[in-house]
Amino acid sequence: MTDADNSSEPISVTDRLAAEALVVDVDGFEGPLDLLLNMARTQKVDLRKISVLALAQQYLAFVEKAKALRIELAADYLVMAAWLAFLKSRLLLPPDPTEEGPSGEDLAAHLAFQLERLQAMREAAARLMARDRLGRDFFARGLPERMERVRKVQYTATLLDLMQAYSRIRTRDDFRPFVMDRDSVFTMEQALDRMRGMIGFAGQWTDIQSYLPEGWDEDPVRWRSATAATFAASLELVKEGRAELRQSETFAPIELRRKEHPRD
Amino acid sequence: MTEPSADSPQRPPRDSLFEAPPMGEQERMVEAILFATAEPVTVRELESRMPHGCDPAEALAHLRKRYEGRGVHLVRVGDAWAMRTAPDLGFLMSRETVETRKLSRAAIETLAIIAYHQPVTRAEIEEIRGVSVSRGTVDQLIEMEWIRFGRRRMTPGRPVTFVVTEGFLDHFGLENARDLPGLAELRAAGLLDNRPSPLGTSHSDEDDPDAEEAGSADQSELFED
Amino acid sequence: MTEPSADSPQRPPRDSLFEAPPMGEQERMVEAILFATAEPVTVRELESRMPHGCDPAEALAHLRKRYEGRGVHLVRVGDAWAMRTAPDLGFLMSRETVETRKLSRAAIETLAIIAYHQPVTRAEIEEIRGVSVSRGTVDQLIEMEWIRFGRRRMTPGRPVTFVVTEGFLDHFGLENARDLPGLAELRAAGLLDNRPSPLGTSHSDEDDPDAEEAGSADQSELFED
Repeated sequence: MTDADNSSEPISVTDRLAAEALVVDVDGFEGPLDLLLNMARTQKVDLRKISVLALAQQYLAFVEKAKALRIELAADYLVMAAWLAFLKSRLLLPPDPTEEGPSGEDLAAHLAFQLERLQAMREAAARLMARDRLGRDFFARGLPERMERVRKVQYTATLLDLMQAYSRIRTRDDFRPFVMDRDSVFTMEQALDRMRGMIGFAGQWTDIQSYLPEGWDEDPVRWRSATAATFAASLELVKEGRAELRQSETFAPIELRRKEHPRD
Repeated sequence: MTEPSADSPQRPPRDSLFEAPPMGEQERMVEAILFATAEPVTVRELESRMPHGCDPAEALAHLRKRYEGRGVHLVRVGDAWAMRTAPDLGFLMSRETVETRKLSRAAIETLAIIAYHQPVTRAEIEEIRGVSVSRGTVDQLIEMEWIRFGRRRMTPGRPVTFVVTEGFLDHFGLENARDLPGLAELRAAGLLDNRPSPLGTSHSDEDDPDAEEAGSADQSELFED
Repeated sequence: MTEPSADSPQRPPRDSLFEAPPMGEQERMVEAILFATAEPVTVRELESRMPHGCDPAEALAHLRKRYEGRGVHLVRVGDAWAMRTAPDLGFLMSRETVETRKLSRAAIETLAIIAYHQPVTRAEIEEIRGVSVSRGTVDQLIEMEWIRFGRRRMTPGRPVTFVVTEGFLDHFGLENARDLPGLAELRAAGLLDNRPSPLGTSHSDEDDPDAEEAGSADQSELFED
């Protein structure tokens, strides 16, 4: 049952040819919207002035014909057909005030918009592809010069590193950690004594961690005590005007160096 | 490369270490770097390669003027700059022409939709074309380095978006995505709007700030660029 | 694309079919071809690629002049021509990334021994450290210019000695190697234990006036230079 203008004729050679054309056509289309756009063009009017009703009928006739000729249409073509049938009924029947949802005009306008937008994107794509293009119309440097990457490793060491290394060698055989009455406590006085002796050699910014006594950096309890004492001693030295402290940001290493011109 | 001679005599000797080279020299440096490279170079990279205190942006402006009307041009590609031959001389370059892979119609349309609607989700591309986008099409465009993933859309499902790349701009001779042909007209005609289908959404609330249907675009993000 | 405005007026309007393009145009063509071609181009090849009647040799001469003093030069390679970065800008074509690393324990110990005992032979260093010194460690310190070869020791085999350099003193902020903290100071700083060292070598005679371990440096020579 087709109610379209190009309604059915008796099965004939022309029908078979039409059927074949249909197959070819469906193959050539990129989905139902593309097919609709192509049909819309046959109306030979501005897409904005298109008759959506006529278009819906044309599409439905196409689908009917395909069914009659037992051509399997992909599901999205059938979904579109159902949608257009619904649209058609909305457009043809007088609006029912009790019914919810968009009006037939809204739906038609949206379809027209979709077609116009697809058409616009087609044209935009064509314009894009017709531009002057790199490697076809304009060209990049044919003989680029290789950018050389030189990686340079710079090794550093501080005077304190040097002193500690030397002391380590000199005490290697009989080295053992300091033995204190309180095993894991490093007092601020001890730290201060130690640092007073060393500060004279700290011309460069040096992490205060480097001032921890040997053997105090492995056990966390001892490390904590030594760190606290060393930090407190550092503050004391700053107070005495013998050293400067700095820290680039929160939790960054705290660095110490001797003050070049101590007060007094 | 003439230096203002006025400041030479009274310039303290040690300062020259930290003073930028004269603009003429900076222009030469930018010229050398851009000639040596086939890919566009950003201002930031120029700055990092040139001596301290240089102003590559100004040098680029001078250089661009110098190459106006010549056989080779200075072109802008997004945030970067490159030397390219003048398009009217393309006929001389038959030997250099690179055969680009022939793109399918689907790929070309998908590319155009991404360029004009970016950032755009796959669902939106499918809505515009009325057909599903095959994985291969997107993969091909990504492989050609013409599109890439953009930010995720802040809508349910947080779908990824696609945007075009600097390579795309370079290939099509565009300074930036705003220079796409006909963009302003399309926008004025409302053809870049993402109008949700009146059927597909149950929303009748015009001023619902956050559309809740999966796949519907939030308008604010759609047109940023 | 703007054409060089200078040539436009005198360019013949349409009989260009048989007449060679103006020299300004030919120069642009040569410029574009040299820019885009992957290898140097001969005059003969230029001729074959340019429109009939062109004089690439003359265009080349103009172009070469135009690029004089620029960041890019026209250079002759055999009987072909190419564009190259001006030699004085070669430094822009390499990027140096500096990575700072802490000296290895072996290196710092070796360095410390050389600093405290210079001039010192490799055998002596090994004796003091108690482990052999790898060639790489010594090479690294030499390459950093913190140590150098000193005089040969006047002992059998005439072994070379190592001493620290000016660069070393600079880096560690020392006037000379004698300013290194002595054993007493190291001890006071808590770096050295109070027990006598098992090694006889010492840096200053105030502590261990007679260090006579085999292979130890003779004191008189210790801080020469």
